[in-house]
Amino acid sequence: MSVLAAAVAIPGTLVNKEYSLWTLFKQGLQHNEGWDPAWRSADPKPSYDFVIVGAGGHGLATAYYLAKDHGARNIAVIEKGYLGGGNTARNTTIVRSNYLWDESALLYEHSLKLWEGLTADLNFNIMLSQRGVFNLGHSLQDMRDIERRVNANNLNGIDAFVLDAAEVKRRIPLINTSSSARYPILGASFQPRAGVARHDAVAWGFARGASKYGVDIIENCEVTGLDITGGRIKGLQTSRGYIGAERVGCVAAGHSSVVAKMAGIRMPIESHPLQAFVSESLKPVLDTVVMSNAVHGYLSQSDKGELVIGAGIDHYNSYSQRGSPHVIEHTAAAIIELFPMFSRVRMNRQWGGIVDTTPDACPIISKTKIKGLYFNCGWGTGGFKATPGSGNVFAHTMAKDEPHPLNRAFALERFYTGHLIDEHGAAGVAH
Amino acid sequence: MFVLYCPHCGEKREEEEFGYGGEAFIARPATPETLEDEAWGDYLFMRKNSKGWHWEMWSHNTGCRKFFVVKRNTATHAIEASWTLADGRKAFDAEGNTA
Amino acid sequence: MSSHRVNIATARIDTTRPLSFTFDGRPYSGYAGDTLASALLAHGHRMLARSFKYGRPRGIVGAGAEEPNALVQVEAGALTIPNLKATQVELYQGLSGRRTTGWPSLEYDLKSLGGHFSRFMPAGFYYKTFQNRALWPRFEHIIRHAAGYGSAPVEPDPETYDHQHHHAEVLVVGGGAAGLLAALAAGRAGLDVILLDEQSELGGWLLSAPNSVIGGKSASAWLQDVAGELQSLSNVRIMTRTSAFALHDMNMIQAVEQLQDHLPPSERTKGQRRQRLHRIRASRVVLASGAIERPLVFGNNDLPGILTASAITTYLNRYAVAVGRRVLLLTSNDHAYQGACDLARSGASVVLADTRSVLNPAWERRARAAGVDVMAGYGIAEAHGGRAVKGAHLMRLDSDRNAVAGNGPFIDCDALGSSGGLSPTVHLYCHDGGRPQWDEKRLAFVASATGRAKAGIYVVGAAAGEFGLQKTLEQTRQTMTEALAASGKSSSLASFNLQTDEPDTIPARRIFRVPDGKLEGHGKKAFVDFQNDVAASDIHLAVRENYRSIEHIKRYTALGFGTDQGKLSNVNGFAIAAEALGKSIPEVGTTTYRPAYSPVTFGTLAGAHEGDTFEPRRFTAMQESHVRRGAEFEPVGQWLRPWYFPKSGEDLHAAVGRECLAARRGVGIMDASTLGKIDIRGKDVREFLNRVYANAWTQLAPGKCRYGLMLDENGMVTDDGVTACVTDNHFLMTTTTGGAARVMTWLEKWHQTEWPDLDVFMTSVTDHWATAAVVGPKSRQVLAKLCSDIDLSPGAFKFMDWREGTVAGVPARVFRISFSGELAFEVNIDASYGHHIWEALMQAGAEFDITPYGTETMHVLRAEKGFIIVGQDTDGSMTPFDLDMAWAVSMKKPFSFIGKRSFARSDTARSDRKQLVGLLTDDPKIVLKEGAQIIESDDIKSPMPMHGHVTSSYFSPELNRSIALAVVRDGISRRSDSGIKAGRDVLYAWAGGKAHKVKVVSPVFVDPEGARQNV
Amino acid sequence: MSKPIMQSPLHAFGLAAQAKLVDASCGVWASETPLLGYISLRGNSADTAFVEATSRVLGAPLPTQPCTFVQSAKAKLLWIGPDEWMIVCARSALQALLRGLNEALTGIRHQIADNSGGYTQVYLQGKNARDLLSHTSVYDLAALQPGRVAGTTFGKSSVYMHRQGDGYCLLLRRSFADYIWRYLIRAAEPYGFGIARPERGEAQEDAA
Repeated sequence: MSVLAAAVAIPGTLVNKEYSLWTLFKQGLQHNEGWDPAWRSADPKPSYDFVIVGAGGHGLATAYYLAKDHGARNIAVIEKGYLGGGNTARNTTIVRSNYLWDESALLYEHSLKLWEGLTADLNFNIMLSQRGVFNLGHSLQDMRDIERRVNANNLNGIDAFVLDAAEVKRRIPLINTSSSARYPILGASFQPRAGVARHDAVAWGFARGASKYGVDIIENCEVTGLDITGGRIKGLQTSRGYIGAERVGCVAAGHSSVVAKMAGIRMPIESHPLQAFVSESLKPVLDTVVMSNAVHGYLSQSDKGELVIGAGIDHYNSYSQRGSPHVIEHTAAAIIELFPMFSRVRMNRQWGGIVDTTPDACPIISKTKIKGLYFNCGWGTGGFKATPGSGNVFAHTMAKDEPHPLNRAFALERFYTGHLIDEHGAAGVAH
Repeated sequence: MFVLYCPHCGEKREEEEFGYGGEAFIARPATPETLEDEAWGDYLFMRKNSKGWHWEMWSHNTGCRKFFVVKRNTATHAIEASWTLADGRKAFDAEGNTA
Repeated sequence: MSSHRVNIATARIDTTRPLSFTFDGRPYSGYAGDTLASALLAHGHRMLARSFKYGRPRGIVGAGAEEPNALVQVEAGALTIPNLKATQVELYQGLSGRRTTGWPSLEYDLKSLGGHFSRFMPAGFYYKTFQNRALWPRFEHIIRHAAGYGSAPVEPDPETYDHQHHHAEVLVVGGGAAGLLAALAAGRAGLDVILLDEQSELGGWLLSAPNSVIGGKSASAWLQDVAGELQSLSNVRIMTRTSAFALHDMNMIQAVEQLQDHLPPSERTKGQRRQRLHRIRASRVVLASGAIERPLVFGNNDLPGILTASAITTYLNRYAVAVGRRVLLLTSNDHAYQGACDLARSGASVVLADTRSVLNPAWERRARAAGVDVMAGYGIAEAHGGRAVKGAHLMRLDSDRNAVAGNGPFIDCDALGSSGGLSPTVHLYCHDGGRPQWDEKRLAFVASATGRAKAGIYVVGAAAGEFGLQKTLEQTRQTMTEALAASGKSSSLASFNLQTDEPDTIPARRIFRVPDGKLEGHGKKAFVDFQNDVAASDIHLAVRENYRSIEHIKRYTALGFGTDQGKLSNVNGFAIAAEALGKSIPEVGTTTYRPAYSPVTFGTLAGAHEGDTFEPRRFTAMQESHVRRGAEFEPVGQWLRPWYFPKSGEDLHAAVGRECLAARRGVGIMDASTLGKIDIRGKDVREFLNRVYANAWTQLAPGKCRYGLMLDENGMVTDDGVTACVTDNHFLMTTTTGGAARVMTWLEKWHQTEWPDLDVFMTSVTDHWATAAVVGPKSRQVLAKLCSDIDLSPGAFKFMDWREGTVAGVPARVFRISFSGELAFEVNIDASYGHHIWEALMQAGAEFDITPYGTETMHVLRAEKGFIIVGQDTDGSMTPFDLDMAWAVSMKKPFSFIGKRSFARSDTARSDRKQLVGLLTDDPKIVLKEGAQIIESDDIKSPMPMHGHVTSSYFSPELNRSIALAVVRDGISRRSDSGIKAGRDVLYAWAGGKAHKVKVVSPVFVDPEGARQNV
Repeated sequence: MSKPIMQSPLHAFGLAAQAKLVDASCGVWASETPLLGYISLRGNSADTAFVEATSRVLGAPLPTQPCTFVQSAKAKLLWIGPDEWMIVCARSALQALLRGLNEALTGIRHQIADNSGGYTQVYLQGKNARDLLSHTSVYDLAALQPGRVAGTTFGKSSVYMHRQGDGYCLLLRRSFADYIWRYLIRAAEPYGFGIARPERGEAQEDAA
C-alpha cells in the first residue's frame, strides 16, 4: 500500500503547485496525493556562481533574494544537517525592529517591512502575527533608555510608544505591576507592528521560494575546507565532494568561527548556549509579546496555545545546544515575577540553541580580506527577526561585491576602527 | 551543568559557585602604542571560539575568588582538568598551543 | 459497586475507603488508590476529550505518563491545575475535574464539523492558505481560539515550592522490578542510594502483574519484601511521587516531588510545599525507567475504548476495573498474553488477535486454558463505533509481508487493546546528548544493550530493552555487578533467587501500521500521534512534499510535540516515515527527547525564588532610619536606596525642591553607604592604580583623595569614584553602587592573570563602612558638634583631604569630598554604628534644619555641577574626552593604562564624536525628557538625522529653571564658553512628538569656578 | 549626644524578643551571634615571617590546608583562599588583634582589613539543620566535616559555612542579611522554625 504512495515523493520533481484554498480542495479530493515537493533536494554540481554555506533562514533568504532581486541563477545552498535545523528551529520567533541605534533600527525595520509582505511574496503562510511587543522597564534608568529608544525609533519612522505602568496593566491585565515587586514595572516601550512568526515555516517558505528559481538546496553537506588561491575563493571541500564557487557566503551562525578558521580569518565571535522552553498548550491567555531584560525573561503564546519563553544566555562557550538548568530555573522565576498565576503552568519542553555573540551585540555582514568570501553572522540572540532583511542585504553585498547601504556599518572593519554599534549599552540583551 | 574542580580549594564544586572568565591566555600586548590598529583590534575582540577542546578561565566567586584554568570540550562539555593559572599555562604550552 | 468494577484481591485500591468526586459537574464515586482515569473507567465513562484538529471523540489510551488524550483541569480558582493527565491524578475525596476540550460541549464539538472536511485539512494546511494579509489576523484569531487544552489560573498561586540539592553515589530512576533490584544491590553494598519513582508506590509493572512469580513467591510478595529491606537500609533514600524529568551534564538529575496534589485542599499541610525540585548530582545513575507499550496503528484506532493492551491490564489488576466486558486484543508480541489471561479469568470474554501466524505455544496454551479466544495471523483493518468502540473489522495478514492476505471476521467488543511492542523509556538518556540506537531484534530504540550507556550512566531492565521479567532481573543483576565493581564494591545478589514462571518469549512481529488493503490516505484515518491528530497519511504527505528529514516530518506534522512527548507515537512515526521514505529505521535517524520527561510547573522550577526571595535586596545600616522618615525607595542594582523623603502632601517635585535648597543653602544629609569600597594594599598599589585608572596616582599623598575614571580596553568609561591614599602602600577605592562587584572582579582578573608580579592585595570592604554625606554650607557646623579630634577648619582640612578621627564617639574616616559642589563631609564608620551615626547627625543638625535627601536630589545637585553618572550620562560608548574630562586622563604615564591604546583608532580619535554638554531650553519652565533626541531642525521627516540625546534633565531649584545634560555630536565645539547666558548652536530636543529649542552650553550650571566646595 | 550603640544587620527582625530555649518543637533553630569582630587578612603563607608573626598574634598558625579553620584561644581563623583568611573574634578583642597584627606585620607583605561592620554570624541547630542547608546551598554538605569551611551559594547570594558543635555557623554579609534571613525562614518552613536564644557572649554586652 503505502510503499506505492511513498514512490510519489521523488526528489527532483519540479515545484510548481501554487498554494491556495483551491489547490487544497483539489488535492483533498485526490487524497492529497498530488502535492509536489515543497522544495527540490539537489546533488552538488561541480561549480556554482554563488554558494551559500548554511541553509538556515538567513542562508535560504540570501539565496532567494540573490535569485529574485539580482537575477542570479547558478546558486547552491549547502547545509551540514537538514535545512532550518539550527537557530531557525530553536528560537522564540519574536519579530521587532525597535532597536536603539540608527544602523540596527534601519536594518531591522527593513526586515520587518519584508516580513509584512513575506507570506504573499513566498506564497507560503509564515504566520506573521503582529500582536505587538512590550519591552518592560523596571527602573528609572530602564525608563530613560526606553524613552531614548522610542524617540529614536519614531524619528527613524518606526512605530513605538512609551507606556506607563497603568497602561501596561490595562493592555496586559494578568501582569503584576505591584510596586512592591523586586523589579517593579514602571512602564514599557511598545511596538504594535512587532510580533511573532512561525519559525519553521520561514525556512521552508524561503527554501520553496529559492527552489522555484532553481536554487540547488543540498542538505547533509558539510564544509570541510575552503579552496583559496591568490587571496581569492575558488571553491569548497565538502563531505559531498569539491564544489567550485565564484563567491561564497558563510551564514553559519554559531559555527561561523569554524568556517572562518578554514579561511585563516579570525572572528570577534563567541558561541554560547541560549535556552528556551514552552509550556503545555493552554487556552488563549496572553495575546502579545512581553520582554524584560531586568528579570531576564520574555514570553508570548503560540497559536498552538503554548507559552513560548526565552531564557538568558549561558556565559560559557558551547557548541552543544545544551545549557545549564539554573538558567531555565531563573527564567521561570522571572516569568512568575511578571505573571504570578503562571506558577501552576507546566513546562512541557526545553531546548538550547547556539548563538554567535559579538562584542557590540550587533551582526557582522561583511566582505573579507579574501576576494569572493563573505560573512553574515554574529546575530547573537537577535537573528530570527532579521531573517528576510539579513538575506536581502547580504544578497546585495554578494551580488554587487559591495555592501548594501543598510549593512555598510556592519563590516568587520568596525572592530579595528572602534566604530562599534553598542546595542547592549542601552538595549541590554538584544533579543 | 558542570562540576568544576577548584585547584585552590581542592574540591569539586557546582557550577553556580563559579563565574566564567572567558578564553584563557589572551596576553595583553607589552607595548600597545607600537601596535597597528589591526593587531590591537585582534587582541581586543578576536576570539578562538574553538569547537572542541577549549582553554578557558573560571573564577571561584563564592569561594576563594581565584581565577583558574579549565580545559573543556565545547562540543561535548567533557572537562579534562583544571589547573591554577600558572600550572595551566604550562599544560597549555606543553600541548604546543599558542595563545 | 460501579458498573465496571471487578473483584481483584491483589488490586491496589482500598474498597474500605470510598471517595466521591465530580467530573464535568456530574458526581462519581471511586476508592482510595484510584486515579481519576481508573475511577471514570470504573463507571464505563468513555469519551473524555475532543481531538485537537478534527474534534474527534477521544478516550483514555494509557495508564500513566504516556496518556495523550485525557487531559483534564483539576479544581477551580487559585488552586486549579490545567492539563493533568487523568491517568496520573490520584483520586481524593471531593476532587473536582473537568474536560479541557470540546466546545460547546464534549458531546457536540464544533471542531467535529471540521472533522468531516479533514481531507482538506492535511498536515500543514495552514501554510498553504490564509494568505490574504487583511484577513489573516481574523483567521489567526480563530485558529488561536480553537487551540489550547486547559486554562491557566488567573489568580496568584497560594501554594509554594522549593529546591533541594543532593549528592548521591547511586541514583536509581524507577522503582519497578529492575529499579528495586538495582537499589538493593547498591544499598546492600553500603553506597549512598537514592531511589526515585514517579508513582505513589513502588513496584512499577509488578503492580499490574501481581500474579507473576519471582523466586518462588508472587510478585506482590516479592515487591513487599524487597521494598521492606530497602526501607530498612539507612543509606537508601526512597522518594515516591518523584519524577526525574531531566538529565544534565555530569549526572545532574532534576526531579520533581509531588507533596500535596494527592490530598484534598482541606487536608494539605500548611507550610509544606506543593512540589519540590530535587537536584541530584550522582556519581552513578541507573536508569530503570522501564518501557512504554506502543499501540498498533490501524483505521479509527483513536475511538474511545481503544487503549494499549497493557493499560487494560493495569486497570484490571491494579485498579480492579474491567475496561470492557467484551474485549478485543490485538498484539504483535507475547506481552499482551498475561493480561488476556487475567481479563478472561476476571469474567470478560476475550478475543486475542495475534498478527503473528506462528504463536508462542506456551502462551497460547495458557491463554486458551484461561478461556481466551486466540486468533493467529490477524490484524485490524478498521475499528467501528462513534463515541465508543463497538467492534473491529479484522483482516488476515500475509505471514511475512505486512500486507492483507484475506478478509477476516467482524468482532464485536466494548473495549479494544493493542500492543505493538514496548518502547524503552530512554528520555533521560537523550537529554545530555545520548543517542539511542535502533535494535532490529528488539524492535526498539535502546540506550545500550550492555547496560553501560556512558560514563556513569547505566540502563537496566525494560529501559535497556530487556522486556521479559526474567531477562529484566538477570540483566539488572549483571549490570549492577559491573557498576558496583566500578566503585570497588561487590554485589550480594549472586545468590538471590530471581527465577520467574515466565515462559521463554518468541520474537514479536515487525509491524507498526496494520495494513488495511488500501493506499495510505484512502482508508479510515489511522492515528500515530493522538494528541496532535497526526495520522499515518500525514507522515506520507510530509514525505511526499519533501519533508524527508525526520525532524522535518515531526515539525511539519507536529508528531511528538504534545504533552505526552511522543511516548506512544515516536517509534510508530519513525517506522511509518521509514516506510514512506523507503529507508530502514536507522537510516531515518535516531529518536531524541528533550526535557522535561513529563511536564513540570514553573513554580517548581522557580522554587524559593519568588516574592521577597526572588533576588537579593540589599539594604544599608541606615535602612530603619529611612523607613521611619517616610523615604520612597529606588532600586539601584541590587540595592534599595532612598529616592526622596516626601513630607506629608509633598510629591517628588516638591520634596526634591526642598531637599536641593537645603543642601545648597543650609545642610542636607545623604546615605552614601552603597558605593563600592575596595581596600588595596601593597608596595605596588600606585603602579596598579596607574594601570587600571586613566589618571595618575604616583603623586597622591597620604590624607588626600582623587577622583578616578576607569575604562575598559576599548577606551570607554565603565566606572568612576574617589580613591583615597591611606599610606604610601595603602589606598581605599570607591566604585559606583552598581559597579562594585564587577569592578572587584575586573581588578582581580587583571592582577591574577596579567600582573601577578605586582604586590597588591584587594579586599572588598563595601559592607564594613557605612557612609553619611553631610552636605551644604552648614555641614561644617553640624560636624563640629560631633567631632572634636579633627581640625575641621578650611585651612587644616582642605577639599579632597580625608582625616581619621572620632565622630559621635565612634572612630571614623571623614572625607572632604563633594558630589554636589557644596562644602561637604562624608563620614565613614563601622556599619554597626551606621544607625547611630545617622541619628547622631540628624540630632546635631536639627538646629540647622538638617534635611535627609535621596538619589533624586543627589542627581539634581550633581547635574547642576555637570558631574556624570556612569550608566546614565554614559552608555558604554563614551571616552573621557567625549565627557570633556581630559583632566582625568594622564597620557604621560609610562605604562599604557587600560583603554589608552584604543584612543588612537580612527573612529575613537574623531573630534566630532558625541560629547557631553549642557542644554538650556528657551522656556526655563520646560524640563526636557531624559531620552529626548537631539535634532537640528524641528521640520520632522523620517529618517531624521539624530545628533545625540538628553541623558539627564531636571528642574534646578537653585537656578529656578530647567537644566539638562546631553551627549551631542561635536557638542564641545557647539558649546558657548560664556556660561549659561548664550548658547552658540541652536538645536532641538525631540521627545514624544514635541521639539523644544535648546542652546548648547557648558555642563556646569552652578558655581562654575568651584568656589563653594572650597570654603 | 547618645551613647554609641551597635546594631546587627538583623536588628530589624528583633530576634532577641522572639528567642526561645531550644527544644524538640522545631526542626530548625537559628540564632544570630551578632557584632563579632571580623578581620580580612591577606598574605603569603609561604613566607615564614608572615606565618610566625600572625600565629604569634592570633594564638595559632593560620590554616594553610584549603577549606579548613582553626580555633585559637583568641579567635577563629578561617581559610578563605590560598592567600586570604577571615579572623573572627569577640568585639572586645578586635582592637587588640588589629593593633597586634599591624605591629607584627610591619615590613612583611600583607593586608589587614577590618570587616567587622560587614558581617554577621548565624548559628543553625536542630535535627533538620542540614536539610535546611540542602535547600539553600548547592554545596555537598557531606564534605563539610568538622574543621572544614566552605564558601558557597545561599540562594542567589553566598555565605561561608562550617560546622560547630552539632550545628552550622554561617558567615554572611551585612547588606545581604535581610535576603538571607528571609530565604532561611522560608526554607525552614516545612521543618518548623524557631529562633534560639544565643549564649550571651561579650558581643551583646558591647552592644547593650
